[in-house]
Amino acid sequence: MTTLPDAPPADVVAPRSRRRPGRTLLGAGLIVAVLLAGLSVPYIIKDPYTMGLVLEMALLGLPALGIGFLARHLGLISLGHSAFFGAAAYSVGIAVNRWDLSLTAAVGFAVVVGTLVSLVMGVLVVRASGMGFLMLTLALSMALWQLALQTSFRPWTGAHDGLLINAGADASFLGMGPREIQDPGLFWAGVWVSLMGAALVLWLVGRSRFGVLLEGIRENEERMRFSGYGTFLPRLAAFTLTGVVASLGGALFAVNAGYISPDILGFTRAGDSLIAVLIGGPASLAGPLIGTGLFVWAQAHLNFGGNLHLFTGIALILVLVFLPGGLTGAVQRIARALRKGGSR
Amino acid sequence: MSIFSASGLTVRYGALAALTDVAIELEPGVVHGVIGPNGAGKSTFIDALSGRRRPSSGVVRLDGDDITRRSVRWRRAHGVSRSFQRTSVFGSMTVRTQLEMIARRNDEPDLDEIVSTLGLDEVQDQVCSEIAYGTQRSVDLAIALIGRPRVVLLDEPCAGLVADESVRMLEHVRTLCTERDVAALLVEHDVEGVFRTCDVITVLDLGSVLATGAPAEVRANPDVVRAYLGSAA
Amino acid sequence: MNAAQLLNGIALGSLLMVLSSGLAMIYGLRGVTNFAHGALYMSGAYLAYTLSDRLSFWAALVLVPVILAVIGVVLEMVFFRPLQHRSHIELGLITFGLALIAERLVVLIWGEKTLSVDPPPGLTGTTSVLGVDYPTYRLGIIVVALALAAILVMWLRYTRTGLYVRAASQDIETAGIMGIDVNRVSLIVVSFGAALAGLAGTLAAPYVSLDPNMGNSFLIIVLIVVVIGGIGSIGGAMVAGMGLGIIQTVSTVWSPSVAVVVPYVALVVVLLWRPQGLAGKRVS
Amino acid sequence: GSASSNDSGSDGGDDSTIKIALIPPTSGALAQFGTDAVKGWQVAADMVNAKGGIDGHKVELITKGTDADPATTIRVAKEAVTQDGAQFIGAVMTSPEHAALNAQLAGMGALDFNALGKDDALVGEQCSPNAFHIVQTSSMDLNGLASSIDEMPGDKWAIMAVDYATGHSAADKFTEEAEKAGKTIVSTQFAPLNTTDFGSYITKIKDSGADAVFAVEYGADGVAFVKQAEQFNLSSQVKTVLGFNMVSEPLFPTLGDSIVGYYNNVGYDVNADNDLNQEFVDAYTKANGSAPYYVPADNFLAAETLFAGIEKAGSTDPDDVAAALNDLTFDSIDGSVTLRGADHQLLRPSYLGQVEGSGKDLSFKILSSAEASTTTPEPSADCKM
Amino acid sequence: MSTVLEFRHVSASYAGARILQDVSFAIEEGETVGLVGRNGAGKSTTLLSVYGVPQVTGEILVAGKPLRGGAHVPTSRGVSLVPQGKRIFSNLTVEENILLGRASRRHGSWTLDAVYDLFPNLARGKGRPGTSLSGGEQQMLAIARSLMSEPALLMLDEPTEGLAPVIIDAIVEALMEIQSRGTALLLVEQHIGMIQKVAQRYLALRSGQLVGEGAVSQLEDRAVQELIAL
Ligand SMILES: Nc1ncnc2c1ncn2[C@@H]1O[C@H](COP(=O)(O)OP(=O)(O)OP(=O)(O)O)[C@@H](O)[C@H]1O
Ligand SMILES: Nc1ncnc2c1ncn2[C@@H]1O[C@H](COP(=O)(O)OP(=O)(O)OP(=O)(O)O)[C@@H](O)[C@H]1O
Ligand SMILES: [Mg+2]
Ligand SMILES: [Mg+2]
Repeated sequence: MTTLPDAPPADVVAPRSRRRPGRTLLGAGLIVAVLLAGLSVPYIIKDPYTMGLVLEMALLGLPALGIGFLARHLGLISLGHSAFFGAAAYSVGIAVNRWDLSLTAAVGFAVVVGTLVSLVMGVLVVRASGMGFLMLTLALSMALWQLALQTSFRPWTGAHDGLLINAGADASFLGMGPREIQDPGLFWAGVWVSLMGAALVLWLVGRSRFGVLLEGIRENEERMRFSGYGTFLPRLAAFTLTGVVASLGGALFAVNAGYISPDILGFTRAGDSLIAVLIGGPASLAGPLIGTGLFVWAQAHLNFGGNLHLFTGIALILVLVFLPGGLTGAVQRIARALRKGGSR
Repeated sequence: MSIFSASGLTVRYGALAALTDVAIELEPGVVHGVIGPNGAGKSTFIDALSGRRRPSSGVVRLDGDDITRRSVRWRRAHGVSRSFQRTSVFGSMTVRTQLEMIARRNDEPDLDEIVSTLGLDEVQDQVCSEIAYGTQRSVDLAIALIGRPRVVLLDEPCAGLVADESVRMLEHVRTLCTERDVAALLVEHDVEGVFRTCDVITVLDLGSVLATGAPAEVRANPDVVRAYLGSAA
Repeated sequence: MNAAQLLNGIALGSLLMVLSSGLAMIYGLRGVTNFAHGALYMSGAYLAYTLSDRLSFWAALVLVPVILAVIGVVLEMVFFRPLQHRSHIELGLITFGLALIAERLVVLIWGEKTLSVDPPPGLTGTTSVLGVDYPTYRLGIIVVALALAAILVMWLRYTRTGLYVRAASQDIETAGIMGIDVNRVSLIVVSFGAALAGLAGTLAAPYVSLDPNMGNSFLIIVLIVVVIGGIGSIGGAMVAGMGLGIIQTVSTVWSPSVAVVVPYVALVVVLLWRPQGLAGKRVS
Repeated sequence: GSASSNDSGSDGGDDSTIKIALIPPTSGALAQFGTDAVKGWQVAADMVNAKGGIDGHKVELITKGTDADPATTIRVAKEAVTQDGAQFIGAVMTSPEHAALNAQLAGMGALDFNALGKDDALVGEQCSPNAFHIVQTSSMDLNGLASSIDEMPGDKWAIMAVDYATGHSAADKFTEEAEKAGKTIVSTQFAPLNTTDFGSYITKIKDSGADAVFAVEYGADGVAFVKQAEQFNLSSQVKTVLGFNMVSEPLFPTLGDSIVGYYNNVGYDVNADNDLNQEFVDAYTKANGSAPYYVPADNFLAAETLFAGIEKAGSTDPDDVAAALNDLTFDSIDGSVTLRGADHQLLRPSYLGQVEGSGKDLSFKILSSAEASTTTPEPSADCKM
Repeated sequence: MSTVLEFRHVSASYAGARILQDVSFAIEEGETVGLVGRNGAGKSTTLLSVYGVPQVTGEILVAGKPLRGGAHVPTSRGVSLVPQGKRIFSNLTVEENILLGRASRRHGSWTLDAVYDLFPNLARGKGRPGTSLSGGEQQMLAIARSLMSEPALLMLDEPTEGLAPVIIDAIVEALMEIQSRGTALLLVEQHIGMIQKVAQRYLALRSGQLVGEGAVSQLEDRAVQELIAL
């Protein structure tokens, strides 16, 4: 009863901070290995449809990484990251359509915008905790959604019609032409590298002294202040960092999709990404990615007869009821049990 | 002159005045006890001195400068530190991690000394929420002592400790205070302990000072006996 | 801006009040953000549609809350009680899953068509109040909601059970140690909260049109109301609900496209001004 | 469900079959229309297959589903084309979905037949050589109404429109036409999509002293508006309600007698007496137990268009079909229609109807019909094929 | 003379971590027992086991009958607890906090007035939020609350933690009086002196096991103190 009702308790998030440099290296190495392995995916998955799904997993994986990081290190559950994702996506469209920036420039611009959005939102929300934080992030992203729908912004956002990005026939991004950009197989490399890069950064930050600082704030904000630490800026920094990651995802998504619908900012999307993260389990770096992967896969394969939501709901309940802490949570528990068993 | 002093401190919670016109002066190396009945305003007093709660009037001085409106962080950075009546540690972290974290901020030259004096060596790598309550209180004290603060405000460090542990705790306070030349303010209900440890004692009652002086005279003061000590006199 | 517009605001506020007080109760006791509350409200409306079709609106007004109360019992027994030691966000998402399922079930039973319910014979047409002709039915909603609010407050303030509910919402473990049968209390609260959602649904049925999304659109607003009110504080939720209803309507009169962001802005402003929400209980 | 897709894998099976992917919304407020759209295609397919297909090619419908989120629709479309070998797409519902789809069609090498998305932009800057616009655009519908405004009772008009592209263009267009017809607009309001409480809007209309209302509200919003208008007893003051895409046959049972006398644009005239239509209405009624309305009808018309193209091209290859369809004129359930090559808009009449009857048997009485020549704007300059 | 509370081979654990090991003891009607042990020995856990707060194995009997059902059962059968750390309800007024004791639905001689003259501070603050009281005042409130439930056995977990000597005197008197009304007491205390004053018997816990038991007089005995490492 002393813990914040909505701050996930230790079994959901909160790594026990016994950090050894050895493990940091190991983890970093692991990520790099996965990075290299991942680059070969397009050569394994030939069929464009499946490849498209995999690409979507990676793109949505970026915001998921951010949500997971916040849950792990600040005990904050965010519904706001789809907003950064969306804001960045729209920025690409606006930059290209209105100011005919090159796609590459537009992506840069979009990441900046998305980051600024997360910074502003952060200033407003990081003081809150638990339910308050959840609702504030939700409210602010809903507000953004409503703004995107405003008819007066139609020339910019296309309101309900969404935004068609016409980069023109000579468009190019990282040396890819308009056709290649839409080909998931070719677009993959860039996305995958970004994803793994983000994962690596977040991992290192999490293990760094800054990570410890965040944990301290999560555990006992007041004592941190009485120990001479500022608690606002570190929180804000962490929040914005995850904002950058989410924005990157949104920008790349926009380039590849060529069209942005307002739903990208909607409640459903926010909910989806959070669901994905909790199914995967936020307690580990990989959890949110795995969760997102599964979620996207399910969305594609459970979607018949209009029963998508029915199945999603059932799946969600089953996972959460029987696997507290999500899939990776369950795995970790088993692992811990085994280790205990071994040590006895 | 004293390094840390307060005068005319008054704190109100709505209508109720928890503290009225209280003054105190802390000297380096001196342990200044503050005792008094429950609700006398001791924690409120510490809150006001440590910047947790703004006094409605009165001034707090460090080296003679008015710091009444300074932030909690500023005070800690300038050597004013406190502990809490309810144990306040970092539950999910190991003792080592959290002490090192605090030490980094307040550049503590000799963390090991604190650790060993408070007998925390063997629990260093245990997660704080899993160690016994008494030890947690020691960690709490350690956090307050890191970074060679010049002033420490301790709110009932011995609350809930077994007799001998609370004796040890007070001995730590005593030694650290003398060795490191800290000005300490000690709120404690363990009467014997207080009279044993402190050089000066202020008695609060109903939010104002009832008596101040050397332990012996305070103990002899009939008002104090009536209002606070009772059979413990 | 005239009396009719004010009444419009109060009518909307009344609905929000009934819905959010139920949500706040459940949150207070089980710490669950009940994302299924919108779905309960929607189910209530659809049940009201069928019942007022088969029997009468008045029958629906009585029966729907009862049915929803039973659903509440199931919620408590199957999810909230067995999972009470789980993280609250996980519980919250479970209710989210329930909402998804409920929506689909409603569609499978009643179809996707937009439906509508006619006000009961007694309450059709308009009545003249404050010098304007105003729909009698909406006046009805206002009366019912305000009466309900009064009863609820009385119950919490002055009855033994009310005291136990407040205690259990603060610290369920200690409440148990003090000799309060917390399972019983939370059963009462959850089923009552669900019943309130059902009542709101019934009241709303002739007011708005019924479609499977009616729950979602309302849910977010209601969640916001609860947070503004001060999470877990029923009184706060009521005040916030009525307040937001009125502000929302007034701003709609002024500029609909601004009005859509009013709830969100309101939330941010209130939480910046009072992080604990209006009622001042810790938001967390 | 997607049952009807053939199990012979993603190789497209027998090349000579014409594979059409249907991607209607299967959940949410639009699902009803989605179901009916599929019915339209189904009837068309059954009719041609009964006749042995189009010069030998059997028609196969691959019915998918979407939640009307463009992202989902795109994913499903790609799946249908790459996995199931569909060459043609139909029954996609909303304008945003079509906008998204148009951007990708060329890449997919498939043709889309839009019988539902009315947004003008789809034949404007969002047009695509692979997309065909079967349904009338909003401006065609509006022009259809315009001519009849002056015949409707009421001089002081209030406009109640959805805060949505079509809502605004409709409002502007109507204001223009109404003023031409010597009427005055006393109030113009836009309500956000998914507005549930129209109380404050209706109160404003009443305060404005309007005696006629032009309403552009869809689906649930429309129902809410009509019902609440009734509760506010708006009819005591308003002589005419002219709906735009607001009331349609599926809503009649829901809305009941409160809409008797309402005017509304009608996309398709069930009673149009030409043989093709008779044949369609009979077949449809036989298959589904109720007469068709514009959604199934327009989708049937989409099928007719596709089939006409295939016959003309003598091939099922999307590019040939697209080429063949340019400026093709053919007979349809909507009489003789032409597919304009410049922007791929199908040129067809628009109608104005009024709700008549009572209780269970409400229906549209067609008051007037406006020819495509009078209603259809010139091809937009923004449309580059 | 019958037993009010009996532990039979009780073990208790938190999240899998064993805290109590096979603890057995009985408390007779009307007697006062002191429970001693170092910090973390498991004293609080022992008391909380009665309410099933930790996971409990073994058998706990109240008034000779095994416990069944929720946490509220022991209290309604006359075993009530003054928990460590007070656990005051911040959203209830002081008076409402006291009235919670009535949840036990047992009837007897303790009334609001009775507890108010036992603890005058409470009378002064009765309208205020429970947690706005000072630490010590909250302690009094917790005791008052339990008294209102008319216990046959009152278990107090460090009732004098953070209390002024005068208050401690008051509480000792209060406990004496409660005793004299035939209420059994199970007292967890750090002040051995107080235990010797109030209790007849002591139970000693050491890292979750019952290591000693006997007349309070023995607590003087060095050997005993060694044994339980006080
Ligand atoms: N937040 C608050 N709101 C209202 N009154 C308060 C608040 N905090 C403390 N008080 C009152 O102020 C007075 C002093 O409280 P304080 O906690 O300083 O006493 P104390 O001397 O620390 O007592 P103890 O020794 O029991 O800790 C008490 O009467 C208490 O009821
Ligand atoms: N909620 C809990 N979860 C996990 N471990 C706990 C919990 N509560 C207590 N413990 C552990 O159980 C052991 C016994 O705790 P307990 O509080 O019973 O000791 P105690 O004898 O009451 O000590 P004290 O005199 O300090 O109150 C301690 O090691 C403590 O860390
Ligand atoms: Mg205190
Ligand atoms: Mg204890």
